[in-house]
Amino acid sequence: MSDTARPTGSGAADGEAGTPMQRERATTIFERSVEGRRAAAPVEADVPETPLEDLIPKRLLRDRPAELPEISEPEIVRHYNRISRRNFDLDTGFYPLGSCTMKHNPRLNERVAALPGHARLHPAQDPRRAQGALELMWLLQGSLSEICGLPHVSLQPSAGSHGELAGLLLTRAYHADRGEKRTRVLTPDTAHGTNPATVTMAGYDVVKVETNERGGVDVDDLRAKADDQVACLMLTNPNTLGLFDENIAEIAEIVHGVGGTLYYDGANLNAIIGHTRPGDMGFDIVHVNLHKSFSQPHGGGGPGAGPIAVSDRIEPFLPRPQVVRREGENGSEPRYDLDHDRPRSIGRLRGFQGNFGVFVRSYAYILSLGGDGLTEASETAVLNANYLLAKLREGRAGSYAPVAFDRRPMHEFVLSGAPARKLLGVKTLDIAKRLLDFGFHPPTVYFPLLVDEALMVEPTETETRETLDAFAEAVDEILAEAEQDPSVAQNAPYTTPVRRLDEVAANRRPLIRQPLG
Amino acid sequence: MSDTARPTGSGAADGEAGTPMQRERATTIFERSVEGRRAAAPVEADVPETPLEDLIPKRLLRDRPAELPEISEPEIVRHYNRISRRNFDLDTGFYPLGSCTMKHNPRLNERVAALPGHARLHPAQDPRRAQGALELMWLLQGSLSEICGLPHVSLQPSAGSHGELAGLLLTRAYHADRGEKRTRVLTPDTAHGTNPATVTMAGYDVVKVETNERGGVDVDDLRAKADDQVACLMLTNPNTLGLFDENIAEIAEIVHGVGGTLYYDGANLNAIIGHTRPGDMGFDIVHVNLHKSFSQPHGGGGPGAGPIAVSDRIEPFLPRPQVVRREGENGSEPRYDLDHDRPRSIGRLRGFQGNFGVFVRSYAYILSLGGDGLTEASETAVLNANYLLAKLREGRAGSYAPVAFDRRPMHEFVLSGAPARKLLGVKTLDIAKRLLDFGFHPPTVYFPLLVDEALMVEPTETETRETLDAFAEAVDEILAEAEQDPSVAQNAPYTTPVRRLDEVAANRRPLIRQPLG
Amino acid sequence: MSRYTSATDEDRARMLEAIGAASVDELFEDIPEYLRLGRALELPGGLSEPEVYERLRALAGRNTDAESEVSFLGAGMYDNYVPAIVDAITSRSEFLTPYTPYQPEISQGGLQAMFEFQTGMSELTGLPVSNAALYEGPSAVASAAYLALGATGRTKLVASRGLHPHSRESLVTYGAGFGSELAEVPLADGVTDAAGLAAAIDDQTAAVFLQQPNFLGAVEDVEALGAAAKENGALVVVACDPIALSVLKPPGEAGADVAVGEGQPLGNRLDYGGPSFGFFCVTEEHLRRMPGRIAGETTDVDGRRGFVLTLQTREQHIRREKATHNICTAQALNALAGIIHLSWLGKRGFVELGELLVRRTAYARETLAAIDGVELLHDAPVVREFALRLDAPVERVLDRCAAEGIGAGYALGIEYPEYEDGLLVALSERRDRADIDRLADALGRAIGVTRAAAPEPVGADAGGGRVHE
Amino acid sequence: MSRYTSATDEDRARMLEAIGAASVDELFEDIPEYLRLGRALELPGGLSEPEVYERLRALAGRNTDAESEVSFLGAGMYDNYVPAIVDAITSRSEFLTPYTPYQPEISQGGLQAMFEFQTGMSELTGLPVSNAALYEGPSAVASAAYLALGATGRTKLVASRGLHPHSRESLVTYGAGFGSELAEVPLADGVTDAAGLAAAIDDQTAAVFLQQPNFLGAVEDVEALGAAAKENGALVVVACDPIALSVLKPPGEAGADVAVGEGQPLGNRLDYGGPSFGFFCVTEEHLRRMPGRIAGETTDVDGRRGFVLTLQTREQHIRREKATHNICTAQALNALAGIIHLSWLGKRGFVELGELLVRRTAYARETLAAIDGVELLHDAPVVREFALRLDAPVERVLDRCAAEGIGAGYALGIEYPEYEDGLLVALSERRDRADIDRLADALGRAIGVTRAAAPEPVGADAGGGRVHE
Ligand SMILES: Cc1ncc(COP(=O)(O)O)c(C=O)c1O
Ligand SMILES: Cc1ncc(COP(=O)(O)O)c(C=O)c1O
Repeated sequence: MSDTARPTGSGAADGEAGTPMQRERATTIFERSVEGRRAAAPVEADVPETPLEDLIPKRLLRDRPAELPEISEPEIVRHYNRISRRNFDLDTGFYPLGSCTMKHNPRLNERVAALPGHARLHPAQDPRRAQGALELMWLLQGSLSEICGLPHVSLQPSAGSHGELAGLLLTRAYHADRGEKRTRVLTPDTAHGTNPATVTMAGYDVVKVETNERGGVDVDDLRAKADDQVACLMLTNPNTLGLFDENIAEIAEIVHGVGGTLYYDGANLNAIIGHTRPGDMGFDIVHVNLHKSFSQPHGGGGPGAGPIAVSDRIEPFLPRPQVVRREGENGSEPRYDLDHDRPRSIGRLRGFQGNFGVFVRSYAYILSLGGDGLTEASETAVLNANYLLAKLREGRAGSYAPVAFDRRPMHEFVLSGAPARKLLGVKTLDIAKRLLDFGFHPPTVYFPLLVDEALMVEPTETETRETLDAFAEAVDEILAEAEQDPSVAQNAPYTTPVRRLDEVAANRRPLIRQPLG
Repeated sequence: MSDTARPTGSGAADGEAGTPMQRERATTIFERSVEGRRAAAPVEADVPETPLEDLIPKRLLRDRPAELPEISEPEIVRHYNRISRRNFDLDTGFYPLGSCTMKHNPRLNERVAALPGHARLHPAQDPRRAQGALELMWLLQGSLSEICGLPHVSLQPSAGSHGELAGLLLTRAYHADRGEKRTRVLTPDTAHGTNPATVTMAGYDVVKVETNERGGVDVDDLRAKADDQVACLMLTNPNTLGLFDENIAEIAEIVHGVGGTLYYDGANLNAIIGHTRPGDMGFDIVHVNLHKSFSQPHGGGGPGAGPIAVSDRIEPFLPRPQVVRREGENGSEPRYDLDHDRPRSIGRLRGFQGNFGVFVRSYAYILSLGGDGLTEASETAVLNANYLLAKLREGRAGSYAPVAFDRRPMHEFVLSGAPARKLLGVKTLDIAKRLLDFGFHPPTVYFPLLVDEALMVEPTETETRETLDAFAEAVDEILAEAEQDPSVAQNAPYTTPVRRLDEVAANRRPLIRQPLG
Repeated sequence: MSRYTSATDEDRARMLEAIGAASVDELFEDIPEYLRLGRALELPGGLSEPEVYERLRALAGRNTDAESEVSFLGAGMYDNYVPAIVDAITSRSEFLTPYTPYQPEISQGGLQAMFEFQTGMSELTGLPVSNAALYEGPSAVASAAYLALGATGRTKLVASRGLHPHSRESLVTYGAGFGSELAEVPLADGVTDAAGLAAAIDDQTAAVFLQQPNFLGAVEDVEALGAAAKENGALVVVACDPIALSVLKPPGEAGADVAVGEGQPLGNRLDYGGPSFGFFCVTEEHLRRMPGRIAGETTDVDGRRGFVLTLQTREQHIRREKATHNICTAQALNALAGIIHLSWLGKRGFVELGELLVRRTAYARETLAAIDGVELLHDAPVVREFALRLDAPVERVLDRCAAEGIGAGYALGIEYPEYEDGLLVALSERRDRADIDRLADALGRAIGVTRAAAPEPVGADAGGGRVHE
Repeated sequence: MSRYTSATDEDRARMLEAIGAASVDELFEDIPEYLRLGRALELPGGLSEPEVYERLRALAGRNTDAESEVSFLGAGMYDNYVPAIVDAITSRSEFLTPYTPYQPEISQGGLQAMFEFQTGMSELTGLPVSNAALYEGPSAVASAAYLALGATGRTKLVASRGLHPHSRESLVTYGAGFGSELAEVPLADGVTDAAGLAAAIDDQTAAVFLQQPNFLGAVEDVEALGAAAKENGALVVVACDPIALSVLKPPGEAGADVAVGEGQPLGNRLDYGGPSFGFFCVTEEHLRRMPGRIAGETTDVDGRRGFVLTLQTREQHIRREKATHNICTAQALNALAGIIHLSWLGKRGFVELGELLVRRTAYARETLAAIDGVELLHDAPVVREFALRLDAPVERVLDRCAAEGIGAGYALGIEYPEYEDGLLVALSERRDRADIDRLADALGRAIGVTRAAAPEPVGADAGGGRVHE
């Protein structure tokens, strides 16, 4: 119900736009509030209605209620239904957001996570009455251990960056235990932003390692920077360029040689499952993003989970509590428990047992695929990426947005839009925005930083060949359009709920909550 | 991913359209099939893989598999997700479809219906192991009995029309039991199409009764047609004009006077709950559309349920089985059972116990509102209808689409677009189609038949005043537009997934399944 | 303010003012005073959401469902696995909340789904014409009778005793209105007695009703049985388990004029019997006599492909007393679940499912028949259900099994006095070999104990079974 | 073909051809041979959907959850009722499946929801600045420490012993990285010892951590306790139960600089501890030190209102080692659930909920304290949770109650050796008076029996409790 005139000619609303989304003027739920309306009915008062001030001193009570919306249930449903259509989502179209592994989210996982035995299990339930949950965690730990090639797993971290922090705190504890205090952590310049941010939070200084001409770690530079102040090297392999670092064994040797730990950022694990394992490469600590490789839905920015797998020498320091299995005596069933008695542990990173609901989904995913299925999924992810790259190369992207490092990628690849900017005046951002009009989510842009005008493409294994073809065609069409008239891309998108937004203004005068009353 | 050019100017896809729906060219799931693809993984074979021909003679087996789609799970999800956005729905906007009572569908009801104790209960379970289900049915029967003012209820019929059929078969059985055989059933000319269709299916002849100048039954005409061949009068009250027939007591007397039964089509029950009851008006048999007054979602055309409530004299003939409650002996709990031993019953109308899942939802709805809540809901439904009529009258609808019978309506009202057609050249259909561009579902059109260019509007109680205002404004705007240029409405809609469809061609050469292989 | 409404006191006042009424009561003044209820409705409720949830949960907890016992119940509805995507898709408000698609421009999703559903059912049955679903199985059987009576102008119906008892009873119930008579043909060795059937048919027979597989689980030779009907100009109507059509010859290829059935096993949960859907397929010849909605493909004014409800002149809202059926609200959402399930199984998966069921059923039949006190009721070929005879009181045996958490099957004696000792055992893909072995154990034990024990009265609360709370 | 993929053999062949590779294996050739796994992964699975469901259902059935017992467990997470519309909305793929909204033009739904969430949390806490949520409660507390350390340039942290043990432990764990030290202030009569707190603070104190209500359920006088911190230039951080903020003075009005907390009670199920969300609100002053995503309002090139992720220069993906925090993936969906729940409760309903809890808790406290062998651990005012002392071994008592289907509460001795005899009892609106009375009965009985019995060893499988299968 808008305030402007409606289109009246069929041309006026050409229906073939890719993103048929809700385009009303945004109205917040607070703006829909009308005094006196309500959704929830109060629960019946079955105890004496003592005045509150008789139970809690008045000065500790609120003077006025929080200004929450006053709105009926049907209107809440409509509100969120309508704004939901202002989101692009994975179940509607291709989402090749590099580094994010936007694979299919099986609804089976949602179903099993919602079983009351999982969903309504209180985290402080006596372990003897939560045997199923503990066994599930134990089984997931075992699966991740096998996949990572490292013997011990803690499920506690809530996401990748939380796992990274755990990793550096473990490293600190490990060194402290040996009477060492180290100050620096190495990260390659292709590293994801969470890596250096974590280093700082963990109280270390970041030292950047250069990238060589094959897109891998510059081993000489590494060797030069690796000294006894280096606590750890954080690495992604395949790295954020989608390239596998063949020198990993040598790299591990160098880092271990100076007494540092080797941390594996598992964001790209989806490339290698069943083919090679971080533990076998020499990594001491690995985090796994269950919301990437293991199909937990992203939820528009979480929840996820970032379990870590570690080697024997790191194990004593793992977060508390750990799920343990105690074999049954005389043939009785094994019992599962939470072990708090871990004197060298770094302690807790959060409350309770971690994002258990995510564990259920990921374990269901592992059970669904099995070892062979996971291995094949990685193969298909790599096949899809290579195919998409080949297809893009056949078209105009070959010249305007060539691949940054001319090697066979693994599950993702990074193009450089520098020629497009130079020759057509069209930036990577413009290409990304124009893709929105074609009904595609754009790739990750401007990351990794070392690639000029980077476009980072990760198709994942769950996409069809036809979808990859269509995406390659769209990119080609956009570049063809730009050859004719770069302003088309420069001003895109056109069909989305809103067009380019003024982020500068948003930063300058932040309006970050609804002004009320 | 379309095959035509995308809009490039912001005007080209003016975003303020009311129905931001998916506008791709339609592709069926069969057309998305690619040989060799699949979604479901086979269940593990844990028994000998005997050739099928050894178990079932080859001549009784299929020669070739059914040509079902070959498609992966992510693609199925995307397919249905995308086509879902080609539907307008109640959770997105106003749906004043007269006679259909498009009220809010509480998600609580879906939640309780999905509890395994309901959803996975086998209908042939021993009643001793289905006590909760039987009690729920018994409780719902009791509630409907109280609401209808009739002592006995059968939940078996699957929808309103099924209830109607039950009603006439009961009437037939009742008369047969008295040694009578009657041939005719009276229906007013305002009756819904299911009424006369049911009459024919039940083996009776339809006799139409005229409508008087107040929109009610023409009592004189009724008297003239009521004779000893009349088995039943089927009535809706308030009727499909939304008008309450004040002569109902007299009408009942006439029909009962000639030995006929009085059947209440409960489609409009939402107008009167808690204010008056069909049983008190003299009706013998009532059907209740649980998918109208009792919030079962319509599902795009079902499921629903059409329980019937009847008087004592009809009770012996009720469908089999009936849910009964047997009081416990010596203070023990009462037991519920299915009573098949009903010798005079008309028998079964369908398998098992009826649409139980619908019963759960409707009982949850009744428990949520309670008697007072239901009564208030009816009041608000009537208030909303009267308010919307007042608002429409204030605008151009007052002259171009006046109310058909100038009386205060109950929960719905019927406008006649005859002046609009005559003065503006715009038909009711055109107004309806143009409303689509404003983001509203149109009212019911061309029903009831006796109103020229009928527009039947039922807002229901769950809509806000602001929504009603916006709808009235939209109608006014459409008529204003038509004053300027009737072709705008005549060619509407413009913004919908498809525009006006060629129904004539569809009828002439029916293409009703996908041609395959 | 009532639940789910928005009208505040201020809204009410402003709305009444616009209406020109002094009170809401005034709006009800057409209802004569003496018809006013004049008191509050005596109903439970007015409860908050958590309270309603709790009440319903408590009721649900008093049922023994297929999640809380290992169930071998069938007899027309089956515990097939409903894939999670079915729930995910059918719970989208875009499918859950619209009405019947009367405005095709904004109902393309639902209409296309109907078209796809029709295609799927047509493939399963081997008949070219499908509607978009009726209520459920037995009433669809009765609707087939209505079509046959109209098509032939005759009045007699003949049904095999292998037709589901609910379907046979529905034929009688509806028949009172249709003015039809029903003759029943007995079973011999588990299948319809061919000679008896031929003898029952004459030139006044409008239709013959078979079930595939029949109520005892036996696969019928539809083609052979239908011959007599064909000769006499009667229609052959076959009620089928759609899952069995994954492997069995489609009725359309076996000479059926009409194939109908209970759609529940396709994507619909048990729900204590409903809602599900009834499918209804016919030959070209009967297209314009079809009951119910049919979606058809067409184009819009711009040439875009689209779908509409078609052949509406068959329907009540257009044709009124001349309609081919009175159905209006049907079971669209359940049919959508059906086509999603079929797409998910896919061409190969559907066959694999059928084959798995046939093989596990063969294993189960053999395993159970080997138990002391158990023998086969018939040895006709079966797909997913079969009948046994027990040398012990069936209800008592079932109670004992229930106490061990096993729903051992359906007591045939409930509907077939001639099989007082009969037990009907059904499988779905959710019952694996281990479950079958568990059933065999429990059944053997139950029969042993029951035979040994002196006849004990079965009290009203010998409910047994695990019930979750 | 693996699960959920589409590449058929033909697809593979065509794709490899386009790539110019002979085999898929060739695509992996950058992995040195000696690093190849060279064997199949040893994992369970490759199961069909019904089989996976069955396995997970069986595991779930071995837990005693709040659906299968009457639970009075709290201690940081609560069995509040999650309204059905929360599930309906958050399960829409449009909210469930997108990534963090990096492309605002097609992420307005998620961004607007964040903006609404921020508004709601700001209202609850009485602080003007909220982010779009962190992981959960205790890590949000640690994140507050990081902010305080940066804001003050100091290194000492002081925490009340009433702060959740998990929060205190997280402060220590993170503190190893932050280089901070933690001092703990004891409780006196159930609340933070004001004198002890004042004594623990000095001019090197970066922040003081309180919890509202504290771990023992007691309402703290934040304003009074915070005074000493203010004087010394330390920040006051308050971890709160958001439901309690319906009735309690908002921390922002009681002088808090930072309010954080576990968001689970707002619209999120228990899920054995997660996922939920952590909220994080501050005064204007600390806006640019905030961790996590923040949505802000702006306009597009056509002047349309829109939302973006704002102040991103705080974040890791822009600022890298200079970021205010390392968080990336957070808990957006859980925060959405939170704002839906708050909107559903609404302005009045939220207060009513708080009042109901306070009153029922008062009733429960009184009722339980009247039991022989039970006394109050403290008599400070409480909202929805309170602590008792039992004159019987707590674990033994809990086991007995569990056997009667009652989760009587949390044994305080697990985290507080000084309260070895302590029991923490929590309420949600799902526990009514009848449940409280049942608890009282069971508790009384359990204490009686346990006191009478000779000390019995508690075996490893004294699990008790009803478990659904
Ligand atoms: C390479 C890489 N490392 C680390 C992360 C951080 O993971 P999370 O978002 O789970 O904290 C990401 C996520 O985007 C990533 O892509
Ligand atoms: C007045 C009236 N009567 C009967 C019916 C038929 O009800 P159902 O669709 O439930 O069969 C309807 C439904 O549209 C109706 O509006």
